[in-house]
Amino acid sequence: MKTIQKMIIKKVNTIALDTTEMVLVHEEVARTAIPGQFLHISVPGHTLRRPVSIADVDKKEHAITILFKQIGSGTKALASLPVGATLDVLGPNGNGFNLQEKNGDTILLIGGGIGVPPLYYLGKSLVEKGYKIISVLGFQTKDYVFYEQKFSKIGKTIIVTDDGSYGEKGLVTDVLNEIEQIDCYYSCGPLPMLKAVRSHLSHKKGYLSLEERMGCGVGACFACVVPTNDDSGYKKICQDGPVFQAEEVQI
Amino acid sequence: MKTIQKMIIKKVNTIALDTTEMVLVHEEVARTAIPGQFLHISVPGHTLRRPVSIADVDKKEHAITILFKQIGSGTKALASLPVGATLDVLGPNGNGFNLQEKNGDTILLIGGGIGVPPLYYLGKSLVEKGYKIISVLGFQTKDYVFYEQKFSKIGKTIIVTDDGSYGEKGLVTDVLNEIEQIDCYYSCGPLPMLKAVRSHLSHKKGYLSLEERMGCGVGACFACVVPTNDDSGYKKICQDGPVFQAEEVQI
Amino acid sequence: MIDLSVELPGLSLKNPIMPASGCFGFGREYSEYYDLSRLGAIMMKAATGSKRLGNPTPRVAETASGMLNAIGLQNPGVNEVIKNEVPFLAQYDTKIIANIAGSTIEEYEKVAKAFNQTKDVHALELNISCPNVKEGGIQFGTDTEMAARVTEIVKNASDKPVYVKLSPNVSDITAMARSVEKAGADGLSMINTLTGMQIHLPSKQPLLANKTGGLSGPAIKPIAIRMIYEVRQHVSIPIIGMGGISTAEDVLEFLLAGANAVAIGTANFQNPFTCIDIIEKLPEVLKQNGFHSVKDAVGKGIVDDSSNISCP
Amino acid sequence: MIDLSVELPGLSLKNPIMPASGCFGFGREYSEYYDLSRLGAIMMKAATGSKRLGNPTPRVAETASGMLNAIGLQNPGVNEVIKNEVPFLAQYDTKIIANIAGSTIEEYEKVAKAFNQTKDVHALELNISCPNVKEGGIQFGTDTEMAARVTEIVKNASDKPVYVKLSPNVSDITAMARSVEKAGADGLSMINTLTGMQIHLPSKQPLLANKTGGLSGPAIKPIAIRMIYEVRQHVSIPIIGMGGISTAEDVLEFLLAGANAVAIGTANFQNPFTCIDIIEKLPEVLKQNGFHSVKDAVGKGIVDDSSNISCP
Ligand SMILES: Cc1cc2nc3c(=O)[nH]c(=O)nc-3n(C[C@H](O)[C@H](O)[C@H](O)COP(=O)(O)OP(=O)(O)OC[C@H]3O[C@@H](n4cnc5c(N)ncnc54)[C@H](O)[C@@H]3O)c2cc1C
Ligand SMILES: Cc1cc2nc3c(=O)[nH]c(=O)nc-3n(C[C@H](O)[C@H](O)[C@H](O)COP(=O)(O)OP(=O)(O)OC[C@H]3O[C@@H](n4cnc5c(N)ncnc54)[C@H](O)[C@@H]3O)c2cc1C
Ligand SMILES: Cc1cc2nc3c(=O)[nH]c(=O)nc-3n(C[C@H](O)[C@H](O)[C@H](O)COP(=O)(O)O)c2cc1C
Ligand SMILES: Cc1cc2nc3c(=O)[nH]c(=O)nc-3n(C[C@H](O)[C@H](O)[C@H](O)COP(=O)(O)O)c2cc1C
Ligand code: FES
Ligand code: FES
Repeated sequence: MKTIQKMIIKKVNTIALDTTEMVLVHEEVARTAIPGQFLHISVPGHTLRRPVSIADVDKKEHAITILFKQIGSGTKALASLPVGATLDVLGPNGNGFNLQEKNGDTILLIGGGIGVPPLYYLGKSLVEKGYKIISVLGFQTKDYVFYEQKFSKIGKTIIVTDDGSYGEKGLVTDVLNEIEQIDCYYSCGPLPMLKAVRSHLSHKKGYLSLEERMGCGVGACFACVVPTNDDSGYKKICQDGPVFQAEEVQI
Repeated sequence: MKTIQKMIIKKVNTIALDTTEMVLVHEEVARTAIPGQFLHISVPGHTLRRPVSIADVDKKEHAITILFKQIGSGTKALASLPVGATLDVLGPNGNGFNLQEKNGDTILLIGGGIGVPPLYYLGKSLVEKGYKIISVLGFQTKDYVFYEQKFSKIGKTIIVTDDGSYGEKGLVTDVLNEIEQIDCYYSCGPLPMLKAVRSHLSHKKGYLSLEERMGCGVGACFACVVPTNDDSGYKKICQDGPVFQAEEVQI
Repeated sequence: MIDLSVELPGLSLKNPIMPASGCFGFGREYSEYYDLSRLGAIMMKAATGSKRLGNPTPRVAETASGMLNAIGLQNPGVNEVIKNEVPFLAQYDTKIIANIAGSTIEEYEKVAKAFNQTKDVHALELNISCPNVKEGGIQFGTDTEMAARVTEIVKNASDKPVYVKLSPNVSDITAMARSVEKAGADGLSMINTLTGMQIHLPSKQPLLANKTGGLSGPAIKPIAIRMIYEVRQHVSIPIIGMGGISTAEDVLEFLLAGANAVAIGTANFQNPFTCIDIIEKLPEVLKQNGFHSVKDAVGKGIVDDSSNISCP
Repeated sequence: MIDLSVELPGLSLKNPIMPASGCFGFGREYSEYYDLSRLGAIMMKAATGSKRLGNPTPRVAETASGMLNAIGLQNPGVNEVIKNEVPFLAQYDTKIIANIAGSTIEEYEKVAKAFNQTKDVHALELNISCPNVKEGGIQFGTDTEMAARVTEIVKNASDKPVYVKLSPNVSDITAMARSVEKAGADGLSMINTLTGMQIHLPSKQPLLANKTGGLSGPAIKPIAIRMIYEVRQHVSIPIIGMGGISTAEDVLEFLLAGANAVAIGTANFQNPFTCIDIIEKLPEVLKQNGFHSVKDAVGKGIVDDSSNISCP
């Protein structure tokens, strides 16, 4: 049976403008989490839990890293919790990236802003499986850039910023042409970016990780749906996703 | 102009069952507070502030002591705040006990449960003014008794408990006959006790400190009224009280 | 021993706690958290005549001590619900209440008839907080006559006890309650959500794609308590109370106001074990307050005197 | 420079922020916290024909993100208010809005006439959330005809602009708004409190002596926003919005939904400086969201398309 996970905050760091890196400790979550899954986190004083992706896992230390941007009252409250506090968490939730399927040799990760975190744990896991990784990470400005070095360690990494204040100037899709042959892509970021990425790479197999406002976070309330391209109507992001095959969903 | 007081928590102790003693530091409040006044304290996550009496003041240390019973979610949350945290407080509010008027030599303090705290600061102040103090303090059971020693230092002190588990058994009114000649009494506690005290001591001058559920705590909302015995209708406990002459109010 | 059992028309409940419709899907997800047999009953998500996709997203928004939802009745249609969902729930030793919805009287009738074919459904909950498309979109639940009509039709279409779920968005909740009682309702279920809206500052538009949504959660509890308290004094059929419950103390408050059993919605999202936690704590809370059974407490908060008329 | 000024009938406001009626007394207490001249206007506590003592205590209860109140119109009567309270407020450079209440049409008329004698009151706010004792205690504010009638009478009794304060406890808020607009209202003020109740477990009775009370505070904000959004599309008179406002962002949400100015009630109790804090922060919030003035933002959140009809 599933249960509520009590995860202890081990570290809280500000790693970029408005961006918090938090390390949580929990044996079972660390053991079972798959890249692409998320934690559904209770934040004191808030009715609804906050979904946040798993950005990294250290199975030995039972440590789970999450990265989140402080955009509203929930993420601000979360960022202000002290080391040692206990988080009340559902998860790991969602399907995660499919790592079983064989998808060629070279994989492109395309992340935008706070969509970058889940790609890190994914990239690390893919490298372990022998894939070659190329990463394209887009941020608004220099101040928002994070994890460049970490991604560089797992493969070639291109940073783009909207205003050119760091890396190349423009959108992630502006640099996709520079990328050598890839077999498959994984992408997470704002919806307009995902749309642009999918149409740019329409000839490639790809996976998208989606976001939507959630109620239950477990599949019971039908809040977080995305229309599908087949007859099934809607899929639930919290349960059937958040990762979907690029052509499966209408975005 | 009045303002919101930011008071720093210096100490938090459990001094009896469900009863918290908290010491707050604030220069201005310590300098101006009169016995019988209260602090209107904002508690995180609660719409309304909580009124709590001032139980003691150390003017040199700028320290204000409050004592409160954990009866609901507000007082529980308050009791769980850590030393060093800042409380958001309105006050000192209310009229306080009139210390100017001359009321003979011997004064009787009659406190019930969590009505005891304001009487301590009052008693100390009266002793400084040269009065002789006798205190009768009632509690439910032994576990709830507090401040016996402190009261003993300022005068003869009789403790009664409902079940006789400490001191004398019974109600505060049961021991009033044992008390030698007094000139005036001050009482604070549950309404039935105040009624009984008033009728017992109807021949004496007396003051009662009343409680009522409050909205604003400053006199603007008309929530905390008590009917008066003259034609004026209602008085506001937060502004005209909490201390009233015994015969002034209908209880 | 504190007796938690409750006898309602068609529903012999081991305890008065059930998840509210729409907040528990068809039970599959929460069955991974605990054994559904522990629940008094389960209120299934609304079923309509045929499959509905529901509203575009965003479908939910957070508010102070509450949330807004505008799911829009997404469901696979009554026949699929009977085929694929009811059998799953029927494995459990609990009662199944089917929530039925529609845009026309005929649709309600169709859904009620369909559920009448399955013995695994123990009662119907008639969701009348829906607009009647044939009558200019006025909600069935805000018009005493339309509410009575749909109640009658559903009663005629089905042998199952019918609990009419009242909308709180009305001037006179007791008039609605009396009207559906007269029309044959076996019980009431109240309250559904209050219509609300949130405007999203970054986009300067209503946050929900549907613009308005239903407000639920602790924020609405005082309104639910007031309405149940009022209705209890004007009807004699049982009431399943809901609206902002998250603790066993809340449950007792609903019982005292006149509810015979209660449902829990939004609180499941914060804590999937809410129903179970409440079932575990309720005996102690009843006992502390001097009750030996759930039945003992029902309506005991009602002060019998002339109805108050005052301006707040 | 962000322009906070607002022009409403009879009310030329330096900013759109005013304390709501009943939450600010007659201004004396909060005048000890700040200079009342900084406020756009002040809505006085309700005045009735003669002195009222109000309800017994307890008169307030705390709820999740809100509170209930049942003060019961305690006030010294309109003549005392004019004699003792209006002159105090008239010292300040702000507008005075007199909230008027009554149990009969005649009482409203009397109060309106009395206030008409003082030039220091700039507008009337007509509180129709009161029971009409001559008509079986039905609230004026839940019946379109009674609301129209009292509006007309008050309009005839006074030269001052009349803002009718709508009760949210109705099935159709737009019908109420249209009805009082037609009857001559110069503006609307909305929303008043939602009727609620809390049951006190230790006593097993309604906590408020009056049993029911009015729910206010952040809990009701989504309902206020929805009602203003709906009404804005059906009337052309200005709206003073209220219900759960505690921040400058909340104010912008109300403006976008269609309010022309706003009032702040419950939030004053938590923070006596709420109105001032909002006045200070509003320019920045407007600017961040691309507006140069309060007027710019009014109604900008309204999405112009067919009204939605869906079941949540
Ligand atoms: C599967 C998934 C994974 C996510 N992973 C991350 C991550 O790794 N790092 C990160 O910074 N953010 C992530 N997000 C987005 C994150 O959930 C929101 O930024 C966060 O909920 C905002 O909460 P708030 O209280 O600060 O904002 P507010 O705007 O005050 O929140 C109000 C409500 O809207 C919801 N909400 C607001 N924005 C979003 C959003 N983009 N997606 C879903 N719900 C939203 C909140 O959960 C809350 O219910 C993820 C979202 C999803 C669905
Ligand atoms: C002038 C004054 C002085 C007080 N001094 C003290 C003191 O020194 N020590 C102490 O322990 N208590 C004191 N009280 C009582 C104290 O305010 C309440 O115990 C406290 O507000 C309960 O809050 P809660 O959230 O724990 O309880 P809950 O019952 O959860 O509170 C719910 C609401 O009811 C109000 N409330 C509940 N009980 C009371 C009460 N007895 N009086 C007023 N409001 C109440 C709360 O403030 C809150 O708004 C005083 C009350 C007043 C009016
Ligand atoms: C996400 C969500 C979906 C809902 N769907 C339905 C529904 O399909 N049918 C129905 O009658 N009520 C529905 N409701 C209303 C609940 O059953 C319940 O009446 C309401 O939420 C009040 O209870 P609560 O405050 O405990 O959530 C829904 C509520 C929520 C929050
Ligand atoms: C304690 C209290 C007293 C009130 N008294 C009045 C009143 O006398 N007349 C009136 O029209 N509204 C009265 N109201 C309603 C408020 O003016 C306001 O409409 C309502 O509280 C919603 O705003 P809020 O959520 O900001 O408090 C009162 C509200 C409270 C909380
Ligand atoms: S959030 Fe409830 S189904 Fe996804
Ligand atoms: S609490 Fe508002 S007048 Fe006393």
